[in-house]
Amino acid sequence: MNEEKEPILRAENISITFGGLKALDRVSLEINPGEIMAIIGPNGAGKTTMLNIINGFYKPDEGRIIFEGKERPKKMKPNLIAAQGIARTFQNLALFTGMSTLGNIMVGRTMLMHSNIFSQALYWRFSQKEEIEHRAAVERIIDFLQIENIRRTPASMLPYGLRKRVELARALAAEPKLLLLDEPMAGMNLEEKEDIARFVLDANEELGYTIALIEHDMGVVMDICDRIVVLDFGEKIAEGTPDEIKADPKVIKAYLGTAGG
Amino acid sequence: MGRKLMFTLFVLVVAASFVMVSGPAMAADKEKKKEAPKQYVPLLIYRTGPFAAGGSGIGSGWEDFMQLRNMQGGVNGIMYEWEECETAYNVARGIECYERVKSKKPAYIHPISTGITYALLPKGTKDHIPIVFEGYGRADAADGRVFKWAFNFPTHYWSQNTAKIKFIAMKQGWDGKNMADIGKYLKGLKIANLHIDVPYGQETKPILDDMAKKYGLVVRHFPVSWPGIDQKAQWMDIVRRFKADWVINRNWGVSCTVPLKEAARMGFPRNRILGVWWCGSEEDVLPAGPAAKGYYATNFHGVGRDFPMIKQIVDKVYGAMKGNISFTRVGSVYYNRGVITGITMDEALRTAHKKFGVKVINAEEMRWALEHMNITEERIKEIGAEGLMQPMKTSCADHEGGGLVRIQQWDGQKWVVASDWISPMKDYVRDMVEKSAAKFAKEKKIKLRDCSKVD
Amino acid sequence: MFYRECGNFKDNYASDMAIFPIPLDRYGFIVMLILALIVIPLTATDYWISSIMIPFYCFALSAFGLNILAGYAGQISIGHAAFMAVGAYASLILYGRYGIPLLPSILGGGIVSAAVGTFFGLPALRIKGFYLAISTLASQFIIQWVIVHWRWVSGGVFGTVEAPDMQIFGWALDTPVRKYYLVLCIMILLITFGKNLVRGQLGRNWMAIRDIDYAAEIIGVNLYRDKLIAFAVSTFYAGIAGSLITFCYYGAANIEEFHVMVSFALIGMIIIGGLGTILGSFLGAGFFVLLPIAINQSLGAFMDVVPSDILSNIEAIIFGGLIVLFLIVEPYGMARLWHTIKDKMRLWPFPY
Amino acid sequence: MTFFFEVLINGLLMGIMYSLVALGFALIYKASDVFNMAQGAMSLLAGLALVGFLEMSFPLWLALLCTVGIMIILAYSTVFFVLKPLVNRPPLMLFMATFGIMYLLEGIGQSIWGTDAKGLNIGIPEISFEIRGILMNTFDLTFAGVAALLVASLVWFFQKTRTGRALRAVSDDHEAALSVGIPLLKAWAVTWVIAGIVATVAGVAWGSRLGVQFSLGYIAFKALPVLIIGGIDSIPGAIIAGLIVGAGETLAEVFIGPYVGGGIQTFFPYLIALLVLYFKPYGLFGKEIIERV
Repeated sequence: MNEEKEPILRAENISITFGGLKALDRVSLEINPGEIMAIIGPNGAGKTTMLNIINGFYKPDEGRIIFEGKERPKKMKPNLIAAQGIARTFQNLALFTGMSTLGNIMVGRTMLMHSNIFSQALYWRFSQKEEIEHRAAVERIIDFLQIENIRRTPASMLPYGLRKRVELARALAAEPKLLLLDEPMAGMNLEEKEDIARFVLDANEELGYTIALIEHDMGVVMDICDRIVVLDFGEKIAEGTPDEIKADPKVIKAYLGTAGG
Repeated sequence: MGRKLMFTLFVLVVAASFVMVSGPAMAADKEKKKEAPKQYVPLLIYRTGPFAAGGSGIGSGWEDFMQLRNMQGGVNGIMYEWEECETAYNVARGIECYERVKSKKPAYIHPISTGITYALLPKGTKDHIPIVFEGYGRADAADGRVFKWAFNFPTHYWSQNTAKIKFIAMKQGWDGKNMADIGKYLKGLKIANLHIDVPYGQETKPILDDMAKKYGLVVRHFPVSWPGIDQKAQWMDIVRRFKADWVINRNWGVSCTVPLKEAARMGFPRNRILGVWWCGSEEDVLPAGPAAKGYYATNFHGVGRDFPMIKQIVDKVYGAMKGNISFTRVGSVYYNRGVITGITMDEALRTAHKKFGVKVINAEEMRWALEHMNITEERIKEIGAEGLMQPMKTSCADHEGGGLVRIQQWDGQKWVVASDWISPMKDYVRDMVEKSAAKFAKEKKIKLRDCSKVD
Repeated sequence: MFYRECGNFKDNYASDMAIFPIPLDRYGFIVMLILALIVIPLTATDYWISSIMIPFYCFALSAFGLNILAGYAGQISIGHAAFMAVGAYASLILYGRYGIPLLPSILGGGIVSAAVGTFFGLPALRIKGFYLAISTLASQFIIQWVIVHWRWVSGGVFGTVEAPDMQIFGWALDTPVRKYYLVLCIMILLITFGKNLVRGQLGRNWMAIRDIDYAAEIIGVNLYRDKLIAFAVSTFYAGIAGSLITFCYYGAANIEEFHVMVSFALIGMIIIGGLGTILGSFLGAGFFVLLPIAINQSLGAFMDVVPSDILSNIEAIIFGGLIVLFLIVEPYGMARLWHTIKDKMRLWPFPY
Repeated sequence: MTFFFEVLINGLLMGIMYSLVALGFALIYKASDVFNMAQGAMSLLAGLALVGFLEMSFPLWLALLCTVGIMIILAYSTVFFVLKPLVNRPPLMLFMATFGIMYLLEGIGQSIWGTDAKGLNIGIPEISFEIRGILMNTFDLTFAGVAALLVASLVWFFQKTRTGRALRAVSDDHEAALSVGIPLLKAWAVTWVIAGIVATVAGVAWGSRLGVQFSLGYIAFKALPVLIIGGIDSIPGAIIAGLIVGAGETLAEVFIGPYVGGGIQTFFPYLIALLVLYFKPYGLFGKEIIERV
């Protein structure tokens, strides 16, 4: 689609080792602005590790990350990376269970809010105005994801499918330049999957988000993604459009063959 | 969900029972008050917590004494009425107790804790209630010109420490009379001041330092951190490096016992350890077992049951099964301390009766009486407390009154008297007290009372 | 009058984000306020005002401070009594020795305490959970030691700094009722500020850190900054509470008033009362401040029947037993119990 | 220099006494994730009971047996009346519950056996002797031996016996243990019994040093820094950290104390702990909690 443009994020020769085990071995990938990219691969291929490196939770042993044309310093803290405009959801749900849905989504906007502690304590003028503005923005996301009725429900009481959706909302609330989704549809039934797929597409097309996702359901991946990167045992074995991937013999051997899907 | 409801019910029942229990009790209180007026005595004691031995001993001795007086028909016919308030030796609870009993117009309050004393001193001054601390609390309160509402008879820590130094000199061969050559015996003597590291423990540091300069002593302070259950480091230092000649054991509760054990282990002679009077009770030495044998401790009253007063209590109070503590502890150090507290306050009450007439004495009148007490040898004999307590005479300027200190020694079974009454270095202590009190007065902008004008 | 959410339509976000969105809660709060501001000072005895209500408010304030740290930000501190001591000594020195006016002195006590607290919060950047909790005991012991040993602070060997008479603009705060108002006003002000903080962005960040710290960081919460702010705010509250309780109740700062067991009691207050709730701080403070007094007073009725030695121990048994019982019945604290009852009311009479 | 080693060795021997207390904490935390604040009170109760039985002129072995019996009753009632209703609650709540148990035990123990300080002498000799100028004491050495024996038997119990292996399985993974049919509560109860026995040993050791009195409960404070240095759930950690703390604080008090006014013993172990935790946030041997994203 936008091949001629500079990629929003480029990872070059990323390697990381856990306890002697090479989780990623010189993997390079690019994410282009405006696209939906998928990272697929069998279990233990290093997909989540790749996301963790992209958003700075892990520091790679080797390799570099270039975000929006600037190389990322080696020891940048995750919250600063988030502030650059990378948001994500988690494979094992990481909702703040002590808060309501609304609270969770509001946390997502933390980087966009700037009133200081004294102003917040007084809850006066600037702070109040800011709070109301952001509340309105959050309400738009709530509308978008159709979770109006669980606004005040504690996150701990939400069913699994809705939790995933709230996580998505929280990530969207940050208005990121790059959105990372770690298995947004895992463990869902068909109907729920379709809902999420539609939200992902809408977020991409209507709101213009660049999205990178990990997903096991090949059907969905092939349907919604512009480009796919395939990892296997920490190495990149293929990259291309859905049709190219479907035809790639290496992928079929490593992944589709064994996973039977 | 039913469980929650049950619980709410339970809470309600508990609350209701509180009301039901305390309601009649309060009503009963009121009825009692209609009978005859009684002298109300609050007891801020501690029967629980780490220092329960002290609080329960003193409290019970005092209560037993008042019980005895009541059985004899009261003080000039006025009965005692007392109330316990458990402080657990906790300063915050002590203050709560003070506020609680304050509304019942006590004539005086004994905090029975140095920490609580520090907290109550300003309150008593403000509320005009005499705060009496027998053998604890701050020493400079002996200057009645500054501390109008505070009394620390019969003696206080600073007197005690000069007496200790005198006793040490005597053990070094001094005759105990000629102050001029006491320095000869003390020169170069190494004294370790082993103290618990709270304000109470620190209180005697200045006077010991001062005496060290004066007499050429070598004094080093060894703080023991609260609660003082482990003093190995201090004792290694005292015995193996500092090589102390004498150790002053200025601790409280369990930290009094540990030094005896440690000393025994280090091979330090126990008869070179001299305890503060709060480290000189049976409860302090018994847990140390044979390790305590030979240990000296200071005291300001007699120990044992061998006094007519204690015998009376045994006969009448315990004979009638009205005692407040297990019978075995009657006659113990803390118990007797409670009894002499009772006797002293009894005498003060009588003094007040003489001046203001026989009635329930209030705080103002009590303060006057506390300042004009004169308990002579004859009077002590009359009460039946000969040897149990020392004579004392308080005045406007002198709120200490007595000052005598006696040394006792643990023979493995009981405390035996190891010295006569030792009088402290009176002028020297008084000088220190006045200096310290003057400093305090300056800080607080208190005007000294002119004692020549007070009747 | 019904306790309902339905039927109360809000037409803007501001009213939806009010502290009490449900009218009945608002009325309840106003009733409590009237009770605290007018009824209690008019009716209660001096004893009740000075030694029950004032310490109750002060401990509630301190517990609320700890609740910010432990209940909202998820960092346990077992040294909070020491920070109360810092606040107490600092404000007494400022007011008594340097003659700075009363309110700035109290504020100063809070600020000094916050500075010290932030310093002792530094380990939280690396240590978590019980490891952190126990390391914070270091602050308790170090502060205690410094106060006892630093003569300039403790004012000589007696280790006690007396509270001078209080004046605001020449107006003497000498009666219990006046002191009560001082404590109450400062408390209400600070609790309001605190409520604003915990319902604002900072509060949400804290809760995020408490629930899943790494996720919070990935989302963009500045973990280090917000943890340290939590320590600072929390110890600020402790410092103010310490200085208030010393000025208005204890009358003198004495290190033994801020013993390690007080720190444990503060932890107990917020757990029994309810972590992460403001109501819980009050209920918990009530439990730990009022209950022992209540037990002690009502046991007094048994003085003649049960030997007093045992009676005092029964107090401990009842207190310990109630802690265990409360936790078994409602592990999330008394505030949750209250909410359960409210939830029932909200749906009554149709509980489905 | 001799003095330095003398302080060091005596500090180490002191440290073993701390280890004894910390061991009980570690056992319970390992098995049931409960941070047991009542450990000190358990030692106090054991000490009080032992003295009580001895005063009733029971022979020592019978008194010890009866004390252990009381600890077993205590363990079972704690597990079934307090922990059972609180299974799966946040650790902080369980911590608070043990805080309540602490008050309960102190109250009950002192109501039954009184608040007086009592001596406890079970006939351990206290003879001092010098080896190459270093002063030592048979009492300390005896308890070092007892601690070693205790640890050895704990290791044997956990490695060799069936119950022990089952307990280890429970501490590693509650759910997995349940799935292979190890009843959780029973496993906890057994752990609490063992912790009770350890508390009894600690109670006897410290009781013979201090006398049996309320302050015996304070030994818990001494064990806390030991715990976090060694790792809350580590038995070898408790022993080694105990030695570190014992030696460290004694050396600090003797050699640093005089220059700063002394009394630094209370917080020095915490400084060591902070230093250790800076490099190893879960203590020397504690199980690290690995976060999975």
